[in-house]
Amino acid sequence: MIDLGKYAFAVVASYGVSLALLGGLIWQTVAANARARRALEDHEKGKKNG
Amino acid sequence: MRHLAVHDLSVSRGGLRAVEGVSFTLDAGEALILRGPNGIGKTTLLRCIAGLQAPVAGRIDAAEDSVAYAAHADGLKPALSVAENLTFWSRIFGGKPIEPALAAMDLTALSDRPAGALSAGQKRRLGLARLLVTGRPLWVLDEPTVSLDAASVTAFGVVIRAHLALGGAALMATHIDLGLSEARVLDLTPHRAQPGAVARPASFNEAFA
Amino acid sequence: MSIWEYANPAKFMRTTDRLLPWVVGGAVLLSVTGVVWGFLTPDDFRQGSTVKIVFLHVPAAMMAINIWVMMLVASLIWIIRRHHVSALAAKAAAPIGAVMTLIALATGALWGQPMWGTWWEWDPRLTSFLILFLFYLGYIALWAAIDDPDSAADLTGVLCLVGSVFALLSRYAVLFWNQGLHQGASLSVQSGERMSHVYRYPLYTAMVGFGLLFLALLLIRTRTEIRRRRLAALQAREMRA
Amino acid sequence: MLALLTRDLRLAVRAGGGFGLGVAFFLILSALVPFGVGPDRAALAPVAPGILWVGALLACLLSLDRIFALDHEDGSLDLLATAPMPLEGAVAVKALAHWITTGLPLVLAAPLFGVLLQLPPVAMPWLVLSLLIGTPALSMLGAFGAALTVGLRRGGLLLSLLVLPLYIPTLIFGAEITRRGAEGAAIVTPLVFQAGITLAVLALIPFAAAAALRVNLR
Repeated sequence: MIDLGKYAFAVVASYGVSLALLGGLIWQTVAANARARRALEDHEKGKKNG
Repeated sequence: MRHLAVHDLSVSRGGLRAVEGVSFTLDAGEALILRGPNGIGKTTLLRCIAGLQAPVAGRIDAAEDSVAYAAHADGLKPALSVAENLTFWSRIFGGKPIEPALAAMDLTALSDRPAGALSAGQKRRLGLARLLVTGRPLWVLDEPTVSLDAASVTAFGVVIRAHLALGGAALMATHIDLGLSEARVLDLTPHRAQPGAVARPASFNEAFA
Repeated sequence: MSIWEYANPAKFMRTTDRLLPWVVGGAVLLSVTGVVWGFLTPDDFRQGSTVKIVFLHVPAAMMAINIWVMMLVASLIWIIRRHHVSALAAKAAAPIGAVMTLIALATGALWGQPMWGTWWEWDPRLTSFLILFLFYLGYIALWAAIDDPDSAADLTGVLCLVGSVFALLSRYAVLFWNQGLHQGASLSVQSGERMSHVYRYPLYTAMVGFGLLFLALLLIRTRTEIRRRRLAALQAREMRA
Repeated sequence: MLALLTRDLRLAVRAGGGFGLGVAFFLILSALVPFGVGPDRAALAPVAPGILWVGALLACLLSLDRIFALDHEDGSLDLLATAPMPLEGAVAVKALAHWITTGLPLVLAAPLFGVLLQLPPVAMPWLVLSLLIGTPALSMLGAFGAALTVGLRRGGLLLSLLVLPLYIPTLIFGAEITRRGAEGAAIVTPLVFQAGITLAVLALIPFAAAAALRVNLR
């Protein structure tokens, strides 16, 4: 483990907050994309059957 | 004199083409009544001709500042009196006197009342009196007779006929017989837009369908 | 064939379908490399280990501004050439830009705590980013508030144009405002010539990585928007029929 | 154009709350700040320029959504758009009416609130001057925000979110003029910037606002 010295909190918190925000954005992007794709596929399938 | 020529007009409502391929002309002294089921796009067509909305395709030929538009909302301020409301629109549109308009719509006795105190029919008559003070030759009317009683409908028919006699023209969407036997009727039902691919999408709903 | 072919939704979907794996791969590779590499750099003799924050702070700040510029360009393309995908791309970019601005602000504040002794300093640069964040919020909120997609695209486009001018204006106003009271910014890290190679290469890697990350997210989000629009368009057509 | 101005002013007088509401809000704010900050002259005087300017901004914000909303509801806006007057002109006139009913009373009443907040007397003329130059820009930018949100049901909150960031440059320079006036420092630079922003806003924003209105009318 690398030694971050007296600024450990600032560095770890920076990386933590940034990665959490980016992770949240990526998760939301992928989830919304999957949802939109599924909704559209369901709609087009439903039209063919009905 | 020709007041309006519409060539192959298509209009869209809610991002979808409503009616397409509409063509007609309107000369001085002529009245045209648009018919068609609810939701076919009569209001949208009239708003296009009034210049409030751009058509999707086709051409509208009308002289600049020749259209007086009247719709469901009358543009009245309840805090102002009848005369003040009318004077305002008269000054905005170029200053024709308001007395003949008040007399024509039988509002002279009410001229000092605040517009907020008028009945629905009286408000409607005031909204139509505004057409007279604009001094514009082409009236574009969207359901002009809503909330008018039979006597007022007749009076309004007389006003329109007088306007036509002076060389004006009127384009109306209405379900009610105004007693204008000379008016032509255009049924929009055959012009209902057919869904299908379009060359230049005019809206999101067309671009992505 | 012109570049505007890509503004056709179907064409856009086909092209990005092929492109996306490469962009995502590059984004993951370079941003992870840059950030990890940055985390492993040795401490700076003056700033100690806080120098590691630079590898998040600077790329995020750079993207925060670039994404707004991209939105401005996309809005102009929509307003002038009426390409629907362009308007949707501007819409898709805004949340990414807002998150980037937030990262720049958060890392700036965390960095400022040990350096300046306070969580928040009304430093001109930090303040400008706060204002930029407000502009992002307004833009996103306006898109969300309007139901009709055509009106929403037009109105947000106008807002983006006016907002760009005022964001720039605010930047200079803030500079004026703060210099009137305090000394200039306490530290500046963007002067690359002062930096040694140890920091420069991981920083460049992280910057390119963040750029690719934005591109990947933008493409995915634009595809999401296109699918949503298509669904709405199909439903609208069925309602009418 | 004059007809539209007199009508809007007359409506503001008759409908009640047009005139004076902003000033009353300003008064309440000026009365509340000492409760928060403390009655000490030494504590109030330094923050007075900022508080007064922020107060003016918020007071102006209160009545923004009325610029177009009522005319949109009753159809007047449709009719104005078909009138011979360009829509840009109508926007400018309506912003002017908003300024006369909200901005001008604030400018005139500002010295009184300056006294309440212990603003040094030497700064009073500068406060009034900065408000006189700055508030027209606030009304015009507000008209732009109102034009963007006119068709929306819950536009009020969104309007604040859109308009307040646009107010930042005007706020900065306006408060700076007053602050420098209180300290007896050189005034010219912020004054020139303030005037420049207002002139640019008055010249260009009507076009953006009219474009937004046209979108909302179709």
